[in-house]
Amino acid sequence: MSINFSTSIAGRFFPTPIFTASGCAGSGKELSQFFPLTSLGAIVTKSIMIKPRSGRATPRMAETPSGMLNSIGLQGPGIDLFLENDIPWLRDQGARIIVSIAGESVEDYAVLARRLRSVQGISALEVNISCPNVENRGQVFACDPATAADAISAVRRNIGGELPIIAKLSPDVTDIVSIAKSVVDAGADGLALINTLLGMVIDTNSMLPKLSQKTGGLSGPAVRPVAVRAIYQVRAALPEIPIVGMGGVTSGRDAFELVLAGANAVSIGTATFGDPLAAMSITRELEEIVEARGFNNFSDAVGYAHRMEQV
Amino acid sequence: MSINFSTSIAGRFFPTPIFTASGCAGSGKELSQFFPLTSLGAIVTKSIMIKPRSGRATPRMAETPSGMLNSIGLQGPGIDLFLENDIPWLRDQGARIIVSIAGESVEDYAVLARRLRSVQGISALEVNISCPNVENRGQVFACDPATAADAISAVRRNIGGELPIIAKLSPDVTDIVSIAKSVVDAGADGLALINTLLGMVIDTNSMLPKLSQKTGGLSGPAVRPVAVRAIYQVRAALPEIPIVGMGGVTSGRDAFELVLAGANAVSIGTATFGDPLAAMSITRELEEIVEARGFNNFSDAVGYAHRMEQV
Amino acid sequence: MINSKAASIKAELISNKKAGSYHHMVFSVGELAAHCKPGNFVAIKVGGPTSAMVLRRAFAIYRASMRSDGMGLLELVVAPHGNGSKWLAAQEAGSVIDLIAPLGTSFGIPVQPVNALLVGGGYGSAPLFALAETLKQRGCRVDMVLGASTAAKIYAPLEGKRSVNSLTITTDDGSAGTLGRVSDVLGQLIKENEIDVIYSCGPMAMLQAITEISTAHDVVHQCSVEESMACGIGVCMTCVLPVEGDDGVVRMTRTCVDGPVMDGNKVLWSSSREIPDGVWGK
Amino acid sequence: MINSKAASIKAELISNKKAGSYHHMVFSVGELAAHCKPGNFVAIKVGGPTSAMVLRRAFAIYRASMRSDGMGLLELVVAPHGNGSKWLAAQEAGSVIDLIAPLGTSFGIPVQPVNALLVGGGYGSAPLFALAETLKQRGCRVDMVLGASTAAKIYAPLEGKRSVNSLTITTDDGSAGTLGRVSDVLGQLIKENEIDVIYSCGPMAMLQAITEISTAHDVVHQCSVEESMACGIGVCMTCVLPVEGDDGVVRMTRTCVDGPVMDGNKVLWSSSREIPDGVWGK
Ligand SMILES: Cc1cc2nc3c(=O)[nH]c(=O)nc-3n(C[C@H](O)[C@H](O)[C@H](O)COP(=O)(O)OP(=O)(O)OC[C@H]3O[C@@H](n4cnc5c(N)ncnc54)[C@H](O)[C@@H]3O)c2cc1C
Ligand SMILES: Cc1cc2nc3c(=O)[nH]c(=O)nc-3n(C[C@H](O)[C@H](O)[C@H](O)COP(=O)(O)OP(=O)(O)OC[C@H]3O[C@@H](n4cnc5c(N)ncnc54)[C@H](O)[C@@H]3O)c2cc1C
Ligand SMILES: Cc1cc2nc3c(=O)[nH]c(=O)nc-3n(C[C@H](O)[C@H](O)[C@H](O)COP(=O)(O)O)c2cc1C
Ligand SMILES: Cc1cc2nc3c(=O)[nH]c(=O)nc-3n(C[C@H](O)[C@H](O)[C@H](O)COP(=O)(O)O)c2cc1C
Ligand code: FES
Ligand code: FES
Repeated sequence: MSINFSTSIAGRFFPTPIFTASGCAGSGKELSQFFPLTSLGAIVTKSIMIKPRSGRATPRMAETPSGMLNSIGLQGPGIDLFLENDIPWLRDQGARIIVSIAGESVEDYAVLARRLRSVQGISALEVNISCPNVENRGQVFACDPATAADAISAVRRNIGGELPIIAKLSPDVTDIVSIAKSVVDAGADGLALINTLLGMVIDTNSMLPKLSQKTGGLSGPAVRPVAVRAIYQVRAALPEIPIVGMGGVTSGRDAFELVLAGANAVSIGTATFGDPLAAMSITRELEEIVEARGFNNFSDAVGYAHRMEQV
Repeated sequence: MSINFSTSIAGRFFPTPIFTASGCAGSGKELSQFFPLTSLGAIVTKSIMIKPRSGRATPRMAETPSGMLNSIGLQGPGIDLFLENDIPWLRDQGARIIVSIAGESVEDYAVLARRLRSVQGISALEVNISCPNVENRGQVFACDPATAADAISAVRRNIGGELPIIAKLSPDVTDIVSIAKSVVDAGADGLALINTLLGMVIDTNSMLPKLSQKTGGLSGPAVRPVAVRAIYQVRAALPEIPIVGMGGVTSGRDAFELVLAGANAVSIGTATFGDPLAAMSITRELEEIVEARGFNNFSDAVGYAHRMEQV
Repeated sequence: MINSKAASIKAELISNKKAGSYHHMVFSVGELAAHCKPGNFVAIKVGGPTSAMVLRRAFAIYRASMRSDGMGLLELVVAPHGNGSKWLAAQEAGSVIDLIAPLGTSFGIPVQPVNALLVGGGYGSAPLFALAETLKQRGCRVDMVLGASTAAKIYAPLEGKRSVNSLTITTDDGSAGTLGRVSDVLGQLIKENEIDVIYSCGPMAMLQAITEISTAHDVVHQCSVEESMACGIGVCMTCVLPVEGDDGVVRMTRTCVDGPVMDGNKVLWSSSREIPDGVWGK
Repeated sequence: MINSKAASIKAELISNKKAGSYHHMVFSVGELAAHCKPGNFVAIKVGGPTSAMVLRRAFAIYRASMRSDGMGLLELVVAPHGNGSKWLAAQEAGSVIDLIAPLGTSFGIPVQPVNALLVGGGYGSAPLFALAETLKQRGCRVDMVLGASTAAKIYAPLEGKRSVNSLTITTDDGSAGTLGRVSDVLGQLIKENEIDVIYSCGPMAMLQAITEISTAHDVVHQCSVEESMACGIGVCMTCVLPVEGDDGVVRMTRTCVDGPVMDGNKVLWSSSREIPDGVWGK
């Protein structure tokens, strides 16, 4: 007999807890050549902004020990073309869709929420607040409890009652728990942890930063211990909030580690670059491990590493 | 003809820019079996506290992808035995000594500074402020500009005019530049960047955190991009301050990367665990690279990756 | 869109031989070989199971063929450069390698016979020999120019040389052929041989230089570009170049799915580290 | 202090043979072999040059010998467990391995002949055979108990068995010897053979159980402990156990330099994840 491997995030049902991570699966078209998108818990689309965006100049990436830096700069077609092309295609595939949005001002987030509130076939909104706020000296929204809450409230006020909001947090903060509490108070129904860490690589031949924009986001197995710590801390502080965990997951074992720390679902990012089928093998391995450890329901394993503290 | 490979930190001279990292070389005795300590630029001793300290329970470490977690908990003999045993021994070896100190209160730092101010044969004091402040709900000194400055001022007021103070900062902050400025204003003569990142590993067999105290400090090549970024940012903001860089250096190439970012000297931590002779091979390789890139003086390479911005 | 034939397989390494500065490596890939066209590339997992390298490496397909016994062969020319390529070049026959192929676009083959000039820099000559054969079969005249820093970095196997009408070699140090760069000899070759189309593969600076010449002489220029790629399958957006589309709009375009073979005259070459003005979404 | 003979060398792997669940591996280490004593361990770099594994792995020395032709051999018994040991066990003869040896303390050898009981769990039997030979040469009576979860995890080579007066085997599943744990049979063996000293090596829970029995029977107990080690040379402080010193003070003591062989009766065994009360500096 097989286990109940489904999960739910803010009342939405997903048949498996393995998602793609925003920016690491495009809008699903390319991956659909390797597996049917319906076998994912959900596809989280690349963060979309209001207008088309060229992103940053190349080089946009550098490999690092057990990880990589990227500085894509949110290249994308803008919300209009996205809604015209990507969403209908994904709906046709029967995929469960989580749309990630990003803005440069509080108003941007409000506008995006209004554009998305009545779109059919979306399971949730992931709000990427690791973006520079042009109205506040380019300071990243996710780096301050107040500006993070401003972005989330703007979405909350404009989204209507239907669509759950998942706030995606940055680990580059002194106290991630205070940011988590702040966005939950502002109306987030769930949290996504973690976005990339700010890093830099210098090319020792040219003796200049390798990325055109100097800094980039660090992802991959290298950051997994930071992700596990962030998820564990936030789960301990907010026992009831749904968490989508991510950061360096490449195997079922890794996904299970994030689940034990408190993740209700796990997104796969960088691992897909090493193996287009990563999400599928991770799904299979995770189900095996959860069952082998004696759980009948996936959800019983969520946060299980906290059990000693609950006594 | 060979290059001038020496460096200076706050007026102190070091024949080579490769140091050991605090906590990764003990007090030098064990490494001296593998090479003479005089071939190091300096040995930075394990952070010492006022009293003897047992540290944390085991397990105290977990390997992670391209890195490791540790939670030693500052085990050590206390300042009295340290001054009685370790310093005289190191002096006898002819080693250049940087003493790292750690405290749980501002007063602790003051006391340690007074104990060290008239000790002969020390080149500098490294002040580890990544310690929980018992007087402030256990918040880590290095996580707040004000408390970080409090610890450094306490040392400044008590150290006298002789010994340079190097403040060691934590990368686990929203804005490392503001902390750097704050401790420099408080009297730090130099900065050490970076201490470990807070991380966690969960044992997927026991389904509990692997370390007895749950979280630990992440070090090793995995964190190098974070170290390079932190050093680059601080060097850009404070062009004149001496920086001792560290974080994931395992080769001359890696050390050179930190130097280009702005480090005047580079400390070797985790790499020593993989290879007791790491500091020696890194010294050799770094000298070769600096020379191959056409520098006559090591110090000309410091911060060279910033040259485009200086135009 | 991603190459519709792309598949992820474990392929046995059949042979690995040193050739000058390079390694000529042959893999058994079964039916996949039938789908590989000149210009396509493969993405290879490097470093083994506990490697610190998380990304695949891209390699142009040197040759792909179905043997009469049904075995499909895929051949690469690998330059041991950094950690990933050194690892690959050190693998021994019998090793099983994780690869995705075929990826990306291929060189467009003219329907009518034309005069083609093939230009390769370093290991960039790899995809040109299979292309030369195809062009020859279509009745084209094929001239070739290969350049490199030094003689050992010219990859030009004997059987490859046979399939071209002329082969010109340039080296930066003059250790083989003409002293200089490929761009130094192009103008004359274009005129002498009445070239209709240039096919090129090599470092980006070389492709840019060729584009200037091809524009000046008003010849078609298909080039295989090489941007750093994290995924190779179109999902990460790291590998982009500003390229003018059919609608006249310049977009940051993925070279792994809309390349590596692109119309050189449509690429906005730039050595600055900034997005050129006029690019969509700047 | 660190073993004064410790040196870092590149050693050729001479042979690697499967033995039950384990791999018996032989390295050529030159003169170093002469300095290795029963109980010492080696620290091995795993995973190759681009590995994500940054720490060495510790292995007890199974046997070390100088051959008459001057070749020094070092033998290990490796259990393929996680990534590091699996990598090591997969290395083939001819590979060159980076190792540091000898490290740590060794078993104390009595000056007078005594009755010794050697107790090993799993691969913990590895260092006991060389010890048995040494004790025999000193005229001791040597009895041995080996325990494991199942028969394949008992490591007891034929030549090893010859050097003991009696060998008792226990397995958790009863697939070999007595069903049960080594601690179940110890009391009787101590009495029957009038044991003076117990030498043990194996999982920490086993060592704790043996300590309880050795204390009850008032026999000396030298055990080789196994704590997670990051450096193996005394600089990191990860490998500590609370151990009572000669001055009666219990300190968190490094098992890589003041161990792995320790006086079991002086270790404050504890299964809790807290520093026991009374430890210096708590
Ligand atoms: C479409 C395409 C075709 C290629 N064809 C060949 C070929 O036929 N033969 C061959 O030897 N190499 C080829 N390369 C280059 C190859 O993919 C590797 O980048 C190169 O071998 C260096 O990788 P490394 O692991 O040795 O170096 P590392 O320095 O370890 O590489 C680190 C990262 O930087 C990237 N990188 C480094 N150099 C380059 C480069 N010149 N171009 C793009 N990315 C780079 C790597 O892919 C890797 O992600 C091709 C690249 C592309 C994009
Ligand atoms: C003094 C000493 C002697 C040893 N002798 C032997 C021997 O003779 N034969 C043998 O097969 N193994 C021996 N071990 C265990 C060996 O060092 C490795 O820990 C074990 O092989 C697992 O490593 P891994 O890389 O396969 O597992 P991983 O899970 O990849 O290891 C990850 C990390 O955890 C540590 N770790 C994991 N399991 C253990 C363990 N049981 N004890 C201590 N650290 C652990 C590893 O050293 C490594 O740092 C000994 C350990 C010590 C400390
Ligand atoms: C190339 C790349 C692009 C990314 N783009 C986005 C993005 O658009 N929006 C977002 O919220 N996160 C983005 N991320 C972050 C990932 O979604 C994820 O949070 C992070 O990479 C950690 O997970 P991983 O280690 O599994 O990759 C991106 C990551 C990478 C590597
Ligand atoms: C086992 C261990 C113990 C450490 N102890 C200390 C310490 O006592 N004081 C301190 O300032 N830093 C300590 N550190 C941090 C290192 O000095 C260094 O800042 C960090 O490990 C990053 O460098 P690395 O990647 O080269 O190890 C310790 C690190 C490790 C791995
Ligand atoms: S390499 Fe990922 S999109 Fe091209
Ligand atoms: S393993 Fe580092 S001190 Fe023992």
